[in-house]
Amino acid sequence: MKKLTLAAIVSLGLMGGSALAASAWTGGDDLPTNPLACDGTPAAAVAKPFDGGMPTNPPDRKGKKITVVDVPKLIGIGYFNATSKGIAEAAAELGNVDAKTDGPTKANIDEQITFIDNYITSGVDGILFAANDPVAIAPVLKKALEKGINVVGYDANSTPEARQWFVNQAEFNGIAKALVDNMAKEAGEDAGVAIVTSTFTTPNQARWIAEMGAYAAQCHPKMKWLETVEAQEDNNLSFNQATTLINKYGDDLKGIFGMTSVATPASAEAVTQAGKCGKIAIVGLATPNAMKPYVEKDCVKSVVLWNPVDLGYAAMMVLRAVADGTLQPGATSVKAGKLGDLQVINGSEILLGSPYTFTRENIGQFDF
Amino acid sequence: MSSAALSPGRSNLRRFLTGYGQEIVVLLSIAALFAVVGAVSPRFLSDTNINSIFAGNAYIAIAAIGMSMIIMAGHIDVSVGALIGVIATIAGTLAVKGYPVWMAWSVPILFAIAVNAGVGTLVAYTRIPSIVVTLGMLSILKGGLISATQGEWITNMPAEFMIAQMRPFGIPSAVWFMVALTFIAAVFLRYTDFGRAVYAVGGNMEAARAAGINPERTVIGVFALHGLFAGIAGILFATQLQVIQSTVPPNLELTVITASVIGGVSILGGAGTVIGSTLAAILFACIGSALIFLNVSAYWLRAVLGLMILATVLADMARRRRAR
Amino acid sequence: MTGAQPKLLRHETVLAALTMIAMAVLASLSDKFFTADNLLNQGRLMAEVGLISLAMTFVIVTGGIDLSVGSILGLTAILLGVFWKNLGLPLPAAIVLATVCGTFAGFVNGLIITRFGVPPLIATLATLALYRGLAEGISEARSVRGYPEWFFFFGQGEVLGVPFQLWVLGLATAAAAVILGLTPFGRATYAIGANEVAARFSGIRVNAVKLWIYTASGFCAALAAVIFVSRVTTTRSDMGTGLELDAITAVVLGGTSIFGGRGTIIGTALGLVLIQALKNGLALSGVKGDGAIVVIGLVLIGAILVGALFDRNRGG
Amino acid sequence: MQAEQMSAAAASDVALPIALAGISKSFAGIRVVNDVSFDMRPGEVHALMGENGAGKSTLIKIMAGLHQPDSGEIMVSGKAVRFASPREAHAAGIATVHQELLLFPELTVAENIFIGQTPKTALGAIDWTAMRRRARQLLDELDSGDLDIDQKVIHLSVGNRQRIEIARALAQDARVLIMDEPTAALAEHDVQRLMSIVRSLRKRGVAIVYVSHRMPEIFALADRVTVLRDGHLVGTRPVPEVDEPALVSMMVGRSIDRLYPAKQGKDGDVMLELAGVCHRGAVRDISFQLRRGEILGLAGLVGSGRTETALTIFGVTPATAGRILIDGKPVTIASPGQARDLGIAYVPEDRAHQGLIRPQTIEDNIALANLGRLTRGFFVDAAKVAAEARGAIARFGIRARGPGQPVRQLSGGNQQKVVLAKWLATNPRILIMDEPTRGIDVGAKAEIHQLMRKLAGEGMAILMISSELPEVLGMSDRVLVMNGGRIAGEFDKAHATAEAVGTVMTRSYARERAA
Repeated sequence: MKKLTLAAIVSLGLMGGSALAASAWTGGDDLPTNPLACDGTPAAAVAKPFDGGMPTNPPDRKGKKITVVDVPKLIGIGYFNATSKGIAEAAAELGNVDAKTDGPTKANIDEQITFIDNYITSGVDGILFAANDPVAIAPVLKKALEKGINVVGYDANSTPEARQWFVNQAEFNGIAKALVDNMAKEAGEDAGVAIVTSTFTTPNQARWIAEMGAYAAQCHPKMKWLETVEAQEDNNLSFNQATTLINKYGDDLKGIFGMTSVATPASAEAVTQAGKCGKIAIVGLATPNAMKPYVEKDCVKSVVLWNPVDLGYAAMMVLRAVADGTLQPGATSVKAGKLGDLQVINGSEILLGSPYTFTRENIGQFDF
Repeated sequence: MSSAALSPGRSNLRRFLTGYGQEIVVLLSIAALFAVVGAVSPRFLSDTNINSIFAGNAYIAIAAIGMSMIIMAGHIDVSVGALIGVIATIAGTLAVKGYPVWMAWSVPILFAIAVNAGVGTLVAYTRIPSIVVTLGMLSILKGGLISATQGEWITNMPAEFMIAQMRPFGIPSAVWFMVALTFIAAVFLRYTDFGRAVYAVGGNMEAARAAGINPERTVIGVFALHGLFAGIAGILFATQLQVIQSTVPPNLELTVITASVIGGVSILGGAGTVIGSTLAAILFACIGSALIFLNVSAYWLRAVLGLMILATVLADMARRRRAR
Repeated sequence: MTGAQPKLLRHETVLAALTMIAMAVLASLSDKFFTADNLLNQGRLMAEVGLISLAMTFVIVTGGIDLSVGSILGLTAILLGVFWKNLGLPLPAAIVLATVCGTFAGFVNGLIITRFGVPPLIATLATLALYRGLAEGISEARSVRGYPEWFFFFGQGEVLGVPFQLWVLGLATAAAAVILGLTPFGRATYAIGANEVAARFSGIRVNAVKLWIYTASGFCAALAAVIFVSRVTTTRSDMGTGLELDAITAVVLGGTSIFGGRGTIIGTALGLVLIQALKNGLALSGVKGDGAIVVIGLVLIGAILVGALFDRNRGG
Repeated sequence: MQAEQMSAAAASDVALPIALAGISKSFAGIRVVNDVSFDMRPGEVHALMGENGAGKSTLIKIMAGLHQPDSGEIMVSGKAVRFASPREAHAAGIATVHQELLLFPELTVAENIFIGQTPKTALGAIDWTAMRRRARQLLDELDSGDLDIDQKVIHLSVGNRQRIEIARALAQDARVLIMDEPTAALAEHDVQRLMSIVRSLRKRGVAIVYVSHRMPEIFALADRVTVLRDGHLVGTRPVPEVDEPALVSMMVGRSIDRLYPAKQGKDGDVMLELAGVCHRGAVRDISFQLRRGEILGLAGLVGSGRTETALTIFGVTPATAGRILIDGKPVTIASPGQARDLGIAYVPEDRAHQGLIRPQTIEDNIALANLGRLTRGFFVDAAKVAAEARGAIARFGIRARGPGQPVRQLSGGNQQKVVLAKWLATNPRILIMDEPTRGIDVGAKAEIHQLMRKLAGEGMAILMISSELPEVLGMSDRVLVMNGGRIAGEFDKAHATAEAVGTVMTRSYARERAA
């Protein structure tokens, strides 16, 4: 038993040690942040020259039927089902596009690269992607460009020169502002808040968390950041993590941010099952279908998200425009079917619009 | 062979300690964890937190019961995570499509039993190692699930379907299931011929055959039983939340296997108890929760968990060496 | 070995035939499949799993298993980045030092297994969590990017028109085949897997051999990490997740007995090629990723089943 | 040839617990048992003899229900039966004590006795209380009251395990008990104990099929003896009517005159010397000298420290104190590899587990201890390996298809020769042989004895450990007796009698058991 006791002491000591080393604020990346002004005045747009890449000797695809493959971060989650739906919708509307979605079953950079590589070989005309890692995906995308394939990103960007255009659902600082403002409104200016995210390595989430911290420091300085926990893209883990946070902080916890479309409904479920509806605010990114029960029960007041169906739709429209040659470097806007004209920002990005806030009143109108 | 082990007059306590060594180690670890974390953060000991630790991880403990039997019988199943994902999806789909709730519960369980009985048949009669068959099964179930659902989430399940959220006598039903199934499995393994045959086949297959046990049928039976437990785990998993993801829960099989092994089931077969595996599953759940309570930096969480597993394993090894 | 060889190679023959048939079918399904370009490119993609599978073959032949290789890959990748960027070491030094650390991680596995007598499955299950945890903790989830251009040669460069890592994999395969098949060390590896006690009683330094093998497993994972980082130009702590199962699948498909004592590098190489060909060929023929996973599962069970039936028909 | 036997059997058919008539069985086209008839009378000990491969094992497996005969008839109490499984044989009252002791190491003594036929409560659950009580009772009847019924079998000695198997047979109310080489792995004391158990079983009317190679036991115990050779029945005789040479010639088809060859030449210089060598509690303060050309016998009970001493010399469990000298020079031996390089070879007691890699071929096994020598550059020289194996097959008369045959397909004697060949190929100067002829038939046994004598004559120093007292006395030039981890006595050839050696071996038995 002596060794056992020793082992127990060592492990507990280690836990204690790490506890001391813990910092309250985790989860963000270390890139520079660019928080928006508190009152929402848009920052002066800095005109930037086109910094995307160009395919080498693409064949003339104008008006011709093209094959397009969509490789999202992973398949089998509600969010990318919705983007895939939008892509299919746009393809059907255009009539001259043959589009399909295929990708890894877990958000794994290596597998995603392999998928894209295979589709390059099979000879598609266009690739749509949502990158698991902006840098890791770059070489294979550059290879696609070299083979004359049109490459357009959405949702999660790569380095600019590795793709032609990127459809940006909403700027990081915009999302951050919407989330933090909603939280301050629902939970109070001095609320203690925690974050449930996927993993610390997921670029978009890490970026949002960094921007949220920066924005809150500037505009809601009294907000207390309690903790960030990882929960993969796993429903049950997210639920368990959120529950533990609720149990740990008790009444000190006034709000939970859900950073993924998995974490937000699971956190809402945790609050519901803990009987804390109305005492703990849930603000986060999520798809409306998963959130309807909680919004209708008034447990969740607002869900922030762009419309992912629109995002997929826009990405497909942009790709068609690029293939047809109607979208050229230097353009300031692009026509995107039913979405109308979309604005070009940051040189080679196309902005979908501001993030949308679903509430009890409007959530019934959406089905994705 | 220690002298005490041979003397017929040794005390019952000592026999108990040597017989259930690993279970006691795990139990003590849980107690130590509660004492230390409770001292640092009293909220850890609140009944709501303890309830959620148990309820949120009961399905892992239940799956580990079946896995323990498989390992005791000298086999292994690396596809159990995928199977649970498939069961959850079938159950959710049936419930949403309006089938009666008893069907939504029982059909997926029967499916799990059938699938695993098939795996068991293959393992028993072709002598292909179970790790190979279940590695293949893992691929088939995982790929098949995604092909069939395309990852469409299942929502809007009827309230009466959500068995895991019911709270008879104020305690979550998942906890009732965990306790009851562990008890039933323990009694079953101890007091039935089939239960003893599991140990016999895992300990010495040829001896089992000579003792009049049919090893093939036992292996198939164990796999089918494992299917039953995985099925129940899958139903609890499906009904815990309002959303079923329709995918394979990541790394679930590793968690389940680790729980069985840390709970004292010998990876070589023939020894172990389901009480140990349930305790180990609870220990993991407690560690997961305790690390958050202790403010262990989330970055280092997994490293600490790995270190603790390693410490448990080494302590067990030291204990066994002394017992020898 | 002469006497046993035909028997040992029987599974490999079945597998080779299967691979050939699969190649032919896939080539007929898609004209893009059987092109030099595609095949070379597939070689590039399978280099990391391939390197790990080679060492895994040794590990499994001794009757062990190493589940921590994916985590060692992740840890090595992170250390490479941290040594270079955060500690400011020159990149070549960082590469060497990170590789040494990865190798050391394998050595630690070996120590836990040989010194403390922990079953390999359990030991590496623990270090699977530990090494990945260290990678996450050390990196604090930050990626390291911006490596100099010359570094990308390992993962993206070509020598004589063939991807650099394919040369590495080819050389490593040849070396592994020679070591396992023709040297005293290889004999010792088989002997340990078939009967560890008898091997020890025959004067084989069992613990030393095992320690070498687990260390080599760490080294291969570290090497794969360098190639991986060079190929994807960034380091992340989640690199290599799940790689262990891919490697084990290839080795087992290659006919290595999970109980130890039997298996060849040729078999592993064939297993690797078959899996990669299926993944790639099916994708090119328009089968989606999830369909390919199902096919690989069926092929794994089927190939082992056929091999087992062959064995049964031969032996009484 | 056994006409009268057959008619006698037919006459009292009804009373016979089991009778086999004209049994044949083939495996993969090879006829292993050919038209064999065999019967048992209640309360008799019937010895079944024959060289390895004679068909004894197959015959008893047929009786035990593990194999089904291709032709022939099995009668139990006068009724023709066909056992589809061991369970049916059990039900018919036929139980087996297997040579390899088919027990479950992780289960308790009580459960091992009753597995497959556990007592049940009214509810159909296993009645552990009744089971433990009856286990206690059975073991007491077997004069084994010292066994703890709650002990896991993994902690028990071979002799104790065997008693559990016998208890298991009794628990089945067996009327026929088949004992397959029950004394092969037993030390002298346990053999005596077993024989008294067999006698008491006979008194209770149990018919015992007793398979053994050991002549003294046959003559001490058996009422009748049946001899098989190459799958055929050679004959069944009442024991008082036969003598040892007659049985041997029935078994091997020729007569073997000298079982223990005489010493050739003289002892040389001291080659191996141990001075105060210890290993934990198992080996205590061992000192002795071993000379060139000498066969030194190491006698003692199982657990007396004989094998442990050998393992210490061979570096498996390195010495914790004391000195080992070779040619007068002190050496450190920390691993079997080092021992081998110092010219020590060890033929271990457990052939299947420690001696051979059974799935591998003869040449692989022989090469394993000689890898350093059989290489060219970095590589194993396949030609040299094969040549080495062919040489060994010829030199030791190993009956095999060729160097590429897996050793698990060989008979026990031939397997032992492969182990010997492996170690002699290392050119040892000191050869330690632990139970060199355990489980080996008479013919092969004599060959191995001849070989040992020849090697000693060539100047090799041999340390022989054996549980068979006749072997120790017959082969050794000098006998050391171990007891409780120490050397308890030393006898030269002239003074080494069974009584003297036996007394020292068992002298402080009670104390050792308490330890």
